Amino acid sequence: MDFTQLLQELGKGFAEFTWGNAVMILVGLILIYLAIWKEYEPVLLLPIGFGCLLANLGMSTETGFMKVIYDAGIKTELFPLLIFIGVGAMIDFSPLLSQPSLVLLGAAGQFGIYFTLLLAILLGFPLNEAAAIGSIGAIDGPTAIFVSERLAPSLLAPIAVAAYSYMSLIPIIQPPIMKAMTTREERLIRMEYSPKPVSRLTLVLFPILVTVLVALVAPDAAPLMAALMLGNLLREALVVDRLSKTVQNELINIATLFLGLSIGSTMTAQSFLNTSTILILVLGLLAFVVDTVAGLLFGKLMAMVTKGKVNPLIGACGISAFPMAGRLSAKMALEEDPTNFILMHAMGSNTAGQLGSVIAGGVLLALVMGVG
Amino acid sequence: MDFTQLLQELGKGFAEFTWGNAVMILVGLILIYLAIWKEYEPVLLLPIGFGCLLANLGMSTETGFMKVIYDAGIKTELFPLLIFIGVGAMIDFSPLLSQPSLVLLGAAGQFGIYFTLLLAILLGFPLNEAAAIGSIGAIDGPTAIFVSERLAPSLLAPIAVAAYSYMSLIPIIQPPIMKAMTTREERLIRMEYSPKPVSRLTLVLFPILVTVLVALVAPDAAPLMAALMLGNLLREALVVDRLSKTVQNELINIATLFLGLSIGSTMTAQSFLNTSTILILVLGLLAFVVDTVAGLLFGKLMAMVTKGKVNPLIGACGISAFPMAGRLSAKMALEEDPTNFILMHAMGSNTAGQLGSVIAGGVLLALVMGVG
Amino acid sequence: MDFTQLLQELGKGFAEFTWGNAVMILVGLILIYLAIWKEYEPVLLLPIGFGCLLANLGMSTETGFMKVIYDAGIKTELFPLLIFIGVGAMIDFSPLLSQPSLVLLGAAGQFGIYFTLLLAILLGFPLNEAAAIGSIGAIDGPTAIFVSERLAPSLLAPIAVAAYSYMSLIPIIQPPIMKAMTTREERLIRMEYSPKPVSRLTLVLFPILVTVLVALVAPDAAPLMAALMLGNLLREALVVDRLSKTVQNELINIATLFLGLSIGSTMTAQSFLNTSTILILVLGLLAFVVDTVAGLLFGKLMAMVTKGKVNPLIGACGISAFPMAGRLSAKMALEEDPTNFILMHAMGSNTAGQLGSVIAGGVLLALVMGVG
Amino acid sequence: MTTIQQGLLITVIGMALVFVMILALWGIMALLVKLTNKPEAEEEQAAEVIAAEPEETAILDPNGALAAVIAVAYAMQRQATASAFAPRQAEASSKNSWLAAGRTQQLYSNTIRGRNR
Amino acid sequence: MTTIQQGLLITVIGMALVFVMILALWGIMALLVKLTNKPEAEEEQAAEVIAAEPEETAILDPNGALAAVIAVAYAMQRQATASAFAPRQAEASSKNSWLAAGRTQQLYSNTIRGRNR
Amino acid sequence: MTTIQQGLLITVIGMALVFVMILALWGIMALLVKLTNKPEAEEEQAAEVIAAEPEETAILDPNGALAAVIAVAYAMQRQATASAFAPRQAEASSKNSWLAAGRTQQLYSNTIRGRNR
Ligand code: NA
Ligand code: NA
Ligand code: NA
Repeated sequence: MDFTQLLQELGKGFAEFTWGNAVMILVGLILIYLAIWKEYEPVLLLPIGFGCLLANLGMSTETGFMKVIYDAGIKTELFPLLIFIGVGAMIDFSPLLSQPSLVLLGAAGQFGIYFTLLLAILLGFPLNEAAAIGSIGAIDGPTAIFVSERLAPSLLAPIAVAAYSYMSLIPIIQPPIMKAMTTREERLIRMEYSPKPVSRLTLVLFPILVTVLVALVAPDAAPLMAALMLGNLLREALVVDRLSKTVQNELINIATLFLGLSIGSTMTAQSFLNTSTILILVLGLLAFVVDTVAGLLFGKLMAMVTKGKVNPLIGACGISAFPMAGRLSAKMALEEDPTNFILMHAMGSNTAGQLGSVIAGGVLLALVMGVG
Repeated sequence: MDFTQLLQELGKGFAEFTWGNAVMILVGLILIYLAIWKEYEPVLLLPIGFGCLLANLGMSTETGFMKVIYDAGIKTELFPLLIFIGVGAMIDFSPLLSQPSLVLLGAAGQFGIYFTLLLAILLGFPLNEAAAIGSIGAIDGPTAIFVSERLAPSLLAPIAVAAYSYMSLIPIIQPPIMKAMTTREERLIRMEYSPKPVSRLTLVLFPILVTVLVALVAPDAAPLMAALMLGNLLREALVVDRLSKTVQNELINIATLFLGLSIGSTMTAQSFLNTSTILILVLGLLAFVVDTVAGLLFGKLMAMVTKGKVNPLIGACGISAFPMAGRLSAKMALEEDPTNFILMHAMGSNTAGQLGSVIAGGVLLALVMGVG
Repeated sequence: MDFTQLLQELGKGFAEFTWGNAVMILVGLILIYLAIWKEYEPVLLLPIGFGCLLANLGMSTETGFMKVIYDAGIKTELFPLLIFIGVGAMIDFSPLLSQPSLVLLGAAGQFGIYFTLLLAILLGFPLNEAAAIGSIGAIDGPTAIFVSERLAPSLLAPIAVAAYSYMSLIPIIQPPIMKAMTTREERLIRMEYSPKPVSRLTLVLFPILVTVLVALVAPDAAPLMAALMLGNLLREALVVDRLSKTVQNELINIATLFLGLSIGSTMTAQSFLNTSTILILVLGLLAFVVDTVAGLLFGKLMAMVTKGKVNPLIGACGISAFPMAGRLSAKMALEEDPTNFILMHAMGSNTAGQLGSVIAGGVLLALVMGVG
Repeated sequence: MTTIQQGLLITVIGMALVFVMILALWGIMALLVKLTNKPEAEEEQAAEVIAAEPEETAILDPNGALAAVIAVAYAMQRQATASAFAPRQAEASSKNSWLAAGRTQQLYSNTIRGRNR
Repeated sequence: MTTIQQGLLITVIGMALVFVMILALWGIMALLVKLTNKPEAEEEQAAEVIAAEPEETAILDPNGALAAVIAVAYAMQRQATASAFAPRQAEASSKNSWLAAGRTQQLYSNTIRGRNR
Repeated sequence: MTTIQQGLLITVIGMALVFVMILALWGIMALLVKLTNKPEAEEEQAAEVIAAEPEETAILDPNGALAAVIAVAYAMQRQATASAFAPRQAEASSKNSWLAAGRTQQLYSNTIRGRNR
């Protein structure tokens, strides 16, 4: 019996532990702190934070059970898709369908993607990595993860962390920009709410038509959009309540837990502790800011074109981040005038942003793959 | 940078789209319509219909995430088995156990399998395909899928579509046959309901003994029957309520959703748009009709043998299609005489049909594999 | 067409059936009986018993769908880990945290592991098998399965059966030992319950620190402890109720069902019917007894050191078997004196035993792998 | 042997085997019920007396009022326990109080009396 | 072509495509709503009359009492059906009865009137 | 080295390591509780006063009536929150009101007072 070998086996935990691991454990703890005490997207940041601990305690996705989970759900792209089925079943598109013109706001809120892409290229990132970083500007977790996993899997963790952290910081990031870029008069604009009635047929046909359109024009976004729209169809069908409830609860919960854990478990010291990560975190924040600015500018444009019938604040929620951004815009309007209810318009714009984000993510994927 | 390549990547969705795909999308829409507005087995036809859309929009089971799901659940035969665990936990065999002679009706309702098999051979199908088509006559989704997947996986989609569509059409298919083949006098026959008491021990031993019997005599049906009986044992044990509820809800819901999607995603234009499919749809309908006819004839035979103590209507629910067929027979008896309740006898016959279908499916599998 | 072949295919169920299979089916029936009528860990023994039937009816883990499930959940070690996530979310560590000294009792209750290991070596088992048998002394299902799967997968079934059977027999095994080894005076000892308040921060930091400690010192136990502590963190975070509920219900239920089935399905006659199995069952019982004795002795030692402030009965629940052993100790104290409530101390000791078991399992794994 | 001959052979053997197995099932079931119910015969009787009452009342009650009450109670209980099939059953049983009563009568007696839980 | 040129090209084509697709969506949605709502126009009217009442009352009621009641009822119903987002919504709507009233007014009219379920 | 010698070595090192780690855990726990509870000491006191009352009442009440009420309330709450272990606990706590009272007293004070949620 080799005594040295025995000691090695026992001491391997300590022997392989580096200063980098210690720093990363601190990072994991910060994520857990933000999740629990600041309630920043806790269902994702808590598993990511715990996964980060695991990764730096010898349980990364390179080996063992975390590799099994990573290979089953991230490499196959299943986890983001399963989450999207659940998200789709939670989204009500009727505010958007009853005010179709709001869909335009969902396009403007994607400028941050391309702005960030360009900036990342200028900072020296190769095209595929720059595009993956740009996907943070979609302000939609599953989309960013789906795109990054295909274009630059090594950057998956910082991108996911940036996307989810900033998404939960939206109530801090957006309001100052919204106040700075709009006048009090603009924020006081009341929007008439006379929605066109939306029939059940419309609500059923909508997810189907969107799936067909996106699959034809942006096939790389097709799986994401199909998953989202499958969930929505289960919701609007009204006859498959069992399935709708299961995808909104157990399926999304399990997928979310293991998605978070898997992503966290890629955050080893050697892959995370570098300047790229810091640049990504900075670029991600910029993406959020630029998205908001572009959305507001487009909102102001719509206000001008409609001669004051559109409150520019709803431009800010065309960025996706459903349903938080929508509520935020409505709240800001209420703060100026407690009788000014623009929630339904904001929700329309917000769901438009959700659609726009998936489309923009798919287009980005197609273009970068076409170029590369 | 190759601009042509870029355009190709962007246009690939349109470029690969064919007329066949358009037709299949229409087929998918029809399935979704039947699921939502006609409520034909919506939990299955809705996912199948949506899967059909996916298959013809570049997301078939040959590649990508649908291939992952297909390989995980259909190729391994897990999805039909998981569904059967849930179904087993939903079935109450006590009406059958308290009137054991009703089990005979579960044998007669399988004639359609062999009738269809013979007809399919006459129409030129090779033996394995003919047998897979015959399995529609089991009138039981998971059985038909399990058998087809082994004998002729390329015919899986049309067989599943036929099985589930006609199963939900039972309230339209069966009544005219039932009226035509029975006299008013026969339909008025009242059945004494003096069930033998069924002890808990019986309810527990029954699924175990059935598993053993089937595994010994028809080993190819063993996994199916074992799954069904495992579910039933979880139900009747009364001590594992947690497991029983989970298999009846989350497990079956998730398996059903992905089974439907996977099968739908095999329905590409090139594999579905051919005369085989049309023949299968026609043969499947015949299988249902022949099953019903055979069941009724056997019911009439039992009425004769027992000298009018058996209402032949309960022969029609020996076809499986649990629990719809059972309710239908009871309803028809009530229509003739609003005080004639034969529901418990019909349910006994119906659960017998469920058993008979799995047995017949397994025997068919064994025979065709033994021959081939 | 080869008629002999046809008969072979049909008769293969009977042809391959041996006397050994018949005996094993009886074993399966006994397990099912114990699960249903004696309610011995029914959620595990019922699936194991049914799996045992399957294994001896041609559906073992060597082929077919049970192989798929076994490879997916046992070979990858996922099932015990998923179960531990759920168990962790069910454990409340506050009784232990408010009385930290009780943690010592969690160490004493592991002597049975090593006692059994030595005895198994003396009986001729090689070191890896002896260690796997010793893991029964952890008195914790997932730990025993995790350790055995790595050290001696061929012994997995008897070890799991022994662990779960004896665990449910604790109310029969422990009381006589407890009575024999303690005096009435000792059992009457009242324990002051003045717990230090436990803050939310403590409850959150505890699972994290335990994970770090164990991963560094006993890395082989890290996955098990990490899973347990992840579950506990989900519970104590209070902000991810969705996840906490899902892991405590659907996730653990599905994992338990398939873990039980898989283990049962390894119980073929050729692998189970041998003297090893009988020895393992005997050794396992000894492990439980020695654990209890060691725990009680340590309890008496603590009573002596603290001059009668610790009731030695709570030593008996340092063996793990949460939460049954804890309740049992409290109940015995109440039987002597109906006003003597030591439940919270017993629960503290019991959760300490849970921690100790996982640690001891990991240390065992490391040592045997280091030696081998 | 041609394919159709193979098919005919499979049909004959297949249906024969199905009937043989179903007959075996019949035997097993009859035996099971016979063997397992002896010791419980007496408590059975008592339960039967109690359970019999609502049945007869339901049949005598021409307005179907009590029957409907039992039906609703049954439907609610059923809905709670077996949610999978509940929607359709509940719907069906609310259509016609008579129909529901008859169904309830059978199901109720089977659940309470026929089964020894 | 340099990487930054590629990036600029992608930006231009990308944003253009996004806008094109969003415009297409607009068209589809407008068409959908137009086409599918014709036959139901009349029953719509009837529903609108009924649904209109609570809305106006809510606006006229200066104490917000009725509004709060509706808000609570809505929140409870919402909680039951869409548990996923319920916690935050319920919390938000209980903060301020006026705010809740306005929100309820919009959501309510949309759910009950705007949608033909 | 023979297998039994290996076994003995493993036993010695193994049990030693288990005790070392458990001692480390003890240290961590004691430290944790000490460090994290300082700032909350005062609000603790207030909570303790309130929580103490039902405890004492329970002990003074010879009929165990109040105790039983609390026990039932606790059991119900427990059942709702932690359904996993509920069946057995609820069953156990309904057997004997005194036993339940004592258990409730401990669990209740631990849950409400001991923990700062
Ligand atoms: Na966006
Ligand atoms: Na059938
Ligand atoms: Na232990």
